[in-house]
Amino acid sequence: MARLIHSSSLAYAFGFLATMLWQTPRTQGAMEVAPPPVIQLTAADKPGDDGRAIVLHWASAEGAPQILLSRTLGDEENTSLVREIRIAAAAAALAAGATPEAAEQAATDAEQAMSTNHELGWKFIGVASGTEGRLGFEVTDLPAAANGFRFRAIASRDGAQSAATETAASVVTEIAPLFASRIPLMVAVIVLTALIGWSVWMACRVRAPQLRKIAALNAIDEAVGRATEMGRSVLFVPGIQDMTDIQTVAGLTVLSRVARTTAEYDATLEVPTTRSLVMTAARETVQAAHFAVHRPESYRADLINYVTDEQFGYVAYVAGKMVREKPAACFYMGAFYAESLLFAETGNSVGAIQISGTAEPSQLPFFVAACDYTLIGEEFFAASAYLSGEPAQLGSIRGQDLGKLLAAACIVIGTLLATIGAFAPDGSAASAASWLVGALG
Amino acid sequence: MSRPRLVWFALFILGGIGLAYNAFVRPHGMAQVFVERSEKTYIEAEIAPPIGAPKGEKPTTKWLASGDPALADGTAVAVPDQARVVVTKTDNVAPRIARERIANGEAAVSLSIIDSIGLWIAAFFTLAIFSFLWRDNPVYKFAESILVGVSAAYWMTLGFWATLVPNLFAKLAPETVKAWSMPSLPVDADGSLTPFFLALVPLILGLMLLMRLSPKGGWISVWPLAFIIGTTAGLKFVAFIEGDLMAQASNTITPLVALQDGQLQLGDSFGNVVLLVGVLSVLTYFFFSIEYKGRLGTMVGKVSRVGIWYLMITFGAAFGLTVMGRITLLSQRLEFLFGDWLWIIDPANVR
Amino acid sequence: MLKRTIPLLITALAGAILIVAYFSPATTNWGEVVTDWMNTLAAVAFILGGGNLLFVNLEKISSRRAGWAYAAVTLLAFVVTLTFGIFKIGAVPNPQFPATPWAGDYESVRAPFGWVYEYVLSPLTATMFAMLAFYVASAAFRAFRAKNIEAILLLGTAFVILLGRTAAAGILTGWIPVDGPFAILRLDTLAVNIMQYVSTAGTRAVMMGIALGIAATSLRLILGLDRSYLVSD
Amino acid sequence: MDRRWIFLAMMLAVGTPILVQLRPTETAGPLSKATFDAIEAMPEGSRVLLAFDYDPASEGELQPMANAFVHHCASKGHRLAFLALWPLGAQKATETVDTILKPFHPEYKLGTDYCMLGYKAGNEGVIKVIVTTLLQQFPTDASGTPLQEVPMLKGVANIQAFDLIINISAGYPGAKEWAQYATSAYPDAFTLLVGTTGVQSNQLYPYYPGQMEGMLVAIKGAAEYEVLVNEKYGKTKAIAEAQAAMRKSSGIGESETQVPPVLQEGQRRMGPQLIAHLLMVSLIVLGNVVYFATRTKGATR
Repeated sequence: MARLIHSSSLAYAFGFLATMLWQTPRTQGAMEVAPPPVIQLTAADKPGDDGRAIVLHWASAEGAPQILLSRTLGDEENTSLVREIRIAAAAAALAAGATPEAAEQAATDAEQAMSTNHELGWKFIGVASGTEGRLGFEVTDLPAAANGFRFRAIASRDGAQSAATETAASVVTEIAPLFASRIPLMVAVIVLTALIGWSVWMACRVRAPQLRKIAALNAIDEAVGRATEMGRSVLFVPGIQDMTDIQTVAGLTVLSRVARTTAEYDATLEVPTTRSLVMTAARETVQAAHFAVHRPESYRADLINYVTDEQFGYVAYVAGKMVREKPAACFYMGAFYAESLLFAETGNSVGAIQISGTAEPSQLPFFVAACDYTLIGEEFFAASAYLSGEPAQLGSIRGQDLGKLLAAACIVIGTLLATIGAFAPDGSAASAASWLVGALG
Repeated sequence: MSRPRLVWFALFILGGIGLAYNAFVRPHGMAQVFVERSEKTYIEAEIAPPIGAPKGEKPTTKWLASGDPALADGTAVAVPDQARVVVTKTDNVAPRIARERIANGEAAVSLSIIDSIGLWIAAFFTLAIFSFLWRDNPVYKFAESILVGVSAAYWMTLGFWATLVPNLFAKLAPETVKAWSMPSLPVDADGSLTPFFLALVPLILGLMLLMRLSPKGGWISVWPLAFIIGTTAGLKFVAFIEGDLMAQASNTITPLVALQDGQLQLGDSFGNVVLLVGVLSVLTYFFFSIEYKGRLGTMVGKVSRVGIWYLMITFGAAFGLTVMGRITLLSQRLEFLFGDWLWIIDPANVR
Repeated sequence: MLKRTIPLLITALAGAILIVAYFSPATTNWGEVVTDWMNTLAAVAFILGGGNLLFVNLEKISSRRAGWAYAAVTLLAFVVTLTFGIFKIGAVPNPQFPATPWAGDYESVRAPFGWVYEYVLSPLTATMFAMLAFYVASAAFRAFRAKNIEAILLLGTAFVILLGRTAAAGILTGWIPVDGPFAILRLDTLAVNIMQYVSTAGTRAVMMGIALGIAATSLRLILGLDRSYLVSD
Repeated sequence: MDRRWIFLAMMLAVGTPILVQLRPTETAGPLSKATFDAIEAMPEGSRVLLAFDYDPASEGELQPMANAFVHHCASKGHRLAFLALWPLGAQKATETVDTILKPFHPEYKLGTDYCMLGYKAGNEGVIKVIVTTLLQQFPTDASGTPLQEVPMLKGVANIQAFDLIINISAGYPGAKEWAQYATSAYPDAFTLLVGTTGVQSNQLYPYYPGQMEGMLVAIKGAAEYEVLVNEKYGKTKAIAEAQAAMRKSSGIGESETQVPPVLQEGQRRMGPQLIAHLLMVSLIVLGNVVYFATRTKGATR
């Protein structure tokens, strides 16, 4: 009949026993003097969170190195405790030779006894130091509890424990309308949006910014032109990620420009894709480009195809295609992983001009080494705006630059403060530096 | 016959002889997979709630192996009129042990023909892909075609069973899906299953997407696409500002002078300066709105040149680190050929 | 209108809502709900992809275009694997629910679908991946030429890392004392220092730039500045 | 020069050491030590979450790490929960349990000492959810048992209840996402250790030691960590018993306890690595010799 007790209830019982042991003041063999109990134990909801944390404060006498903390149970924990206790009581009765009916009664008695037994229904949550009571101890991850939580604290020194102190009233957690911890992020988002928005507005109203040259972009026309002269095709690979990656979207913006040029030159543009959503978007993009240069009739949907979602299946297909069809120009624009070098080296072996762009830092070395031109990281995102030539989009690049300036300023100021703070760890510079570090993340 | 062809022909013949020698003359041969088959009977049983459980708790039914102690002690009672199900379990056995057990007359252990053939197929495809290094050829083209077809089907199957069934169908028609293919689908507290009407949104978007397959209504697939692009933009916008921009700026803030117990740490201090200069100069390289002209522009140009140097060192380091991984992959493939297939090495000491 | 304005509105609305939703406890799970929908859509996209694959290859076969036999091979492989998988042919019964055949494990190597994975798909993709070892070698030979300072830095670092990350480091510079003044010249120490300071600086700045690039691109999409994926009405 | 000569040289550089079973000795670097120490410092019985975010394609680099991580954690008596954000990661987790946990830690019982949460689609979205509620993404474990009935997860509301997260990562989603959405979002709640492929390690350095306490880089990291783990736990009693049982059933083998070959995979793979790296270095040198030789010729002509 021992099997009746679920193994999990055994674990629970052990946990429960441990909690009791932690909490029961030890009187016997008390060679050590028990520390004085914790006083002024207060609990308050943590403001500005999702309603799952409570902050405890307490005062404790000097020399109470450990404070043992417990809380009351949440609703679900309570339900399962009732169940465990009922089953355990019934099992004990059966083991003692009682009839099933008597065992049921024993279970009901045990449940009723629970309400009067104050020691039941506490859950041990952790050990804190005395000083943490002054600073505030955060109890996180609280489960749902309609009636809120009460807390108890016991001071402990060398195994000798004080009497328990309990909070008077239950504290109900509250859900804040805003995350307090995300306010710095919110400020950053607003500032960045404002900077970019302002730059766009300025570019439209006053004057588009002058941008430095990016060699890879100037090479696009050259590459397509060469393909047309040689009578060979142009291959465009929009990365291997889905539309849920901004890089793919940026790659399609570059595709839009490449497609315009190929449409004007009447060159063949092939776009094999590894996601059918990307195929859908690429078809729209290329068709839009053909409309834009008034050559809708030369658009061919069958050159833009889904191959397979499997990374290396796609690579095998594209590499084979390159070797057989020998495109004169290859564009790799999007999110790339291991395949970057397989593409770039194969393209190189067939003598294609290769222009790449990606924001995968791990793949940049391979593109830089093996391609003729590479858009590095942020350049790749800026490229889509560059290529459009629209003042609004160019303005957004200036906004990006202002954002970088701001980030660099934060780093410089923070570093200066931290350096001064290194010599005076308790000074205001040090605390300002650590505030900045905390606010940034 | 031309000379390269002759060379190939000779290579094939030699390879064939080598393989034949390896498979038939060497004591234990090659490319064999051994398995052990065992049968297990399952019985559906009803388990009553334990005595003392809160009122209203319902009994549960569960499939138990026929030897389960719960069936013997009466905790679980076999459901009447329910046929027993016999399941054959197959496990791999290491060749050395398998030979031993077969010699001892254990009928459950045997050579698995289907898996041994599988090893040969795997070896063939491995060599077929490697043949691309020589040049494009029909064998590679065959392997490539198989790879495209199999992998597209593989992902479609996975998408169906791992996402569509539990995330879409199970929410739209839980009772049906529970009975059909997901018996473990969790049940609500009151014992019934309620459809999740919010799941209609992805259903409708999905159907719009599939309109792409029809010749006329393709344009409507732009709507779900716009939804995906919009949500992606929203999610990534915040995530990258928080996770990359702000967090990396925060990580860069360290004192330029490293002190430990009041002692200046020269190496670490120098390192911190190098780090700061690097971050700032590379950021300068990514400044687009200043042309490298005029006084300011020239200065920015010079700083960004330093940034390029940092980038080159970064790329060099990344290249070196990546080479490691790529070589490991190759050695693993060769270990497969030499070990699992040809049986001429045995690092794990199992053959 | 239907082809351009409404999609632009959808993009703007979805993006803006998700940005705002991140800051309130009441709405943080919206991102999760939407991510769930996107996963479902991605699975639907597999069907779209499969449909396209069928269509393209059937067309190739029926028009007897060059290489149509390979298209037939692809098609056959696709149909056979899909049948094994979708219909869970020969799936290994789930021991918890042995009487429900559709709850079986089709990915086990004992089921045909799992067998195809183990002996066809897995070796093919792994070998394709292993090809990189050859390509890094040829790229290193061809591209790492000391043409200018930038190229020297690139190949010099690669050199140090390549040596520093194997036993060669010990053989070449292992005799330099670890705590001596020249410890930095030990290849393994040098490799770690390059990565910890120089390469970290580069990577950090690249990541910050990318973050800004993604933020600006996202904003351009939400504001409707970048609409290259939309055909005009 | 025809690049096929380079290909042939690479094939020989990797193939020959495999055939002659060359194995250089390794000494552990600081990163591998930090990783080892972090696991070592956890008290017995700590809850460890192992995220297997890789697939067979990166198995060569990552499986030795996975084996060593699991053996190390189990030797310390930690309780392990396996999950995967890569579809095939779940399968890798099962294989690791079969090759390491079952033979060398027979006392480990499913449910009480370890549990399999299985694969969940949704990439970083999954991480974002399980940092606050585990049940929403994983109502049941991989075999369909409701999570509340898994003893070692009793009272676990979310992954903040774990003492340690170990992520074995081949790319996206992986180490970067765990650092971004778990440790960056809740800096105090997590200790993250990462085993990673060479290719993405460069990208992960910025997260060390802020968001990750330890990191194993590529096969070299795996080999170093193996050395540390095997020094302490390579010849435990359970391993001796497993080997004795094997000897008994097959009647062959050495009588002394050996470190099992499966725990030395990383060290074994360092042989081809060494020769191939030397080849790479000579190729770079050769490339430059050719370059300067032809350039000087061109100038004089």
